[in-house]
Amino acid sequence: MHDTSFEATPPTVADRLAAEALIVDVDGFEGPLDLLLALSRSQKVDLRRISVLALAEQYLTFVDQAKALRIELAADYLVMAAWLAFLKSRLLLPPDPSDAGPSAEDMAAHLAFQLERLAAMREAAARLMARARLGQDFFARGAVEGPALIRRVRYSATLLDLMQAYARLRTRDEFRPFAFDRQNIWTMEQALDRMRGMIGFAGEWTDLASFLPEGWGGDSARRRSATAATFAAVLELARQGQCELRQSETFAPLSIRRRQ
Amino acid sequence: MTDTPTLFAAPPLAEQERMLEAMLFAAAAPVPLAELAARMPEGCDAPAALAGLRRRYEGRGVVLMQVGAAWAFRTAPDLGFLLQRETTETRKLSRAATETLAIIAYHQPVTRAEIEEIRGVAVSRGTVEQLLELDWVRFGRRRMTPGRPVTFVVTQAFLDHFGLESARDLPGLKELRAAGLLESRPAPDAEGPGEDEPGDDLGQSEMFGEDADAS
Amino acid sequence: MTDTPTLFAAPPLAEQERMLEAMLFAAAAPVPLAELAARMPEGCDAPAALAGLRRRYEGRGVVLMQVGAAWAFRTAPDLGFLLQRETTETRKLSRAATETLAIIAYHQPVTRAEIEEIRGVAVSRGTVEQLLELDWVRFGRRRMTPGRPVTFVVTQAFLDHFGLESARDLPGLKELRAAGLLESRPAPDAEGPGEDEPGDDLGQSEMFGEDADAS
Repeated sequence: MHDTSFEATPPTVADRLAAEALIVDVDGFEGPLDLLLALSRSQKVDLRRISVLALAEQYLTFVDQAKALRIELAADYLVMAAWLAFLKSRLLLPPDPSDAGPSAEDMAAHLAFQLERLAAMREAAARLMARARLGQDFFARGAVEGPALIRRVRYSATLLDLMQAYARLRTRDEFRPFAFDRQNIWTMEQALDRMRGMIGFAGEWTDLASFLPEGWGGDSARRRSATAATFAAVLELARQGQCELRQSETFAPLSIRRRQ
Repeated sequence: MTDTPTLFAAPPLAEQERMLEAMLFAAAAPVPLAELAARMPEGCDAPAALAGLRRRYEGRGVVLMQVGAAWAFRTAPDLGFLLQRETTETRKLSRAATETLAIIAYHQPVTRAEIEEIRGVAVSRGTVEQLLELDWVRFGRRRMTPGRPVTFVVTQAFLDHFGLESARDLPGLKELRAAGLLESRPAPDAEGPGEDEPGDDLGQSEMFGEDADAS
Repeated sequence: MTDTPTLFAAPPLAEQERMLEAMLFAAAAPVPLAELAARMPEGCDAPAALAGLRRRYEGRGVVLMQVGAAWAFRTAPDLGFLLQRETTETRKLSRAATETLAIIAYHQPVTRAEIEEIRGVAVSRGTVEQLLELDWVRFGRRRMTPGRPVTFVVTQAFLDHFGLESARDLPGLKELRAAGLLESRPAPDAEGPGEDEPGDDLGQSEMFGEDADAS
């Protein structure tokens, strides 16, 4: 233990222990105000009648002891110490009539108010937490039954939306970068795809022309392309053994049927 | 009440009812009678208290019900309407649905393959289903071509919703352009069926005449 | 009952109580009075029916409680011992959190700077976050002072959790106000231990005037 050389009467062992207990516990305090509140409890009086002068002395002693024990105190503890030292000197000196600032009594009263308010809030917090609480002492309905939310969605579309959508579709090609347009060409791949799906239905001899894709039977260029592609596709299917092909004479209609 | 001597007197029946009331209220699921009895102080008569509690709630907005060997509070069946909340949300029709609907309106009767050809992308199942559900389109007659594909046509509800007397009232491309809805010049080959009038005989006029057998 | 003629006569008050009973029983969270009224048929007098229902449940195992502008059934606090199994273990709040909560409740609307002045230490970020997360406090209106700091107020969930009808029912509120301990008293000296707060009088008293929007 450090044998400190205090000018005052040497403290009793009990006092020393109490002081050390406070200091060792300094981490447990939430700032200087909390510490002051703890110190003020030792005056064992109503907080409203507390002696701020005595409290300031206690606090300064505490800080001195902490220094002696080489305990690092946070800056705000030292700021408070400086302010309390100032307050203490003001309280001890006779008031200076030329001083325009707040009186020492006002400052002391405010500190007492702060301590009282903090103590009151502590007590209020304790009373609040001691109340009967939902989920611990009283309970909500366990089986929630509703309200069942019936959500109805109304889709809205106006005639304008519809027309704009159509216009967008019909004019889409106008905005494409230029490319060789092969829109009247039915490719053999397309025809083969289509025939694969349909050949199963051709149990009887069926005219090849009826297998042309929809919309390709009218315009002659389109019909020609579709016929050629479909014919090529049928040849491919015949080669694979999936269908039979027959033509009664040259230029007669071609008929096909599924291979039994 | 039981005859066995207990350390404390059993609470009065009214108090036992209060206990049951709280336990059944707070429980998430029906509570078995055995469990209710086990949780109550010694000497309680859970069945008697339950019977009393049940009588107390007779005709109220909440009733005490037996569910198998367990008990639960349930809201009175006649008040179910109060527990429903309807919300109506207005949502804009998706672009895919709007386009599909427009194509059906302008080209009806039209097959799925034709819609896909015009849109340039596959038509998702959900899109058509949504339009069917909205009762804006319905199935038309099957096309008499191989595969006999179904066609789609618009409904009377569609006409009502969009304030049209018939699908022929839909403005054509020329009118759309005149109205400033189209800013581009006409494409050389954009003469779709919607442009002037439906080209083929399976056009809209026929379709409206045969509403009755079409669905 | 209202005087305005309605298409159908309003249900009798006993029936209205049944309706409230069902709606409040079915919900876990407090139901706002406005919503109760909206869900009841036209011509009903929800406040009167609520008052009747509350009387009916007085002293029962389940009681009707007012929580701000909303209502809820809750088990009677004295029966908690029967319901321990339903207890949801809540994390113990730190001293800093409970004090901060109490300061917000008793001083609301209150700024962070004011909380710090009262506690004498900085409010850690986590403390406020924890209270926000519990939905016990929320942001109130900004203070119309330089910097326009946000304020904190307590929520309906706070009232519900602590079984309070309104923030006015906080224990000891009257005494604290009478003792002047809820005033925001500026320090007499700018260099005092507390920060010099803009000493406006937007204390709890103002908050009472605007209860309506406080949830």
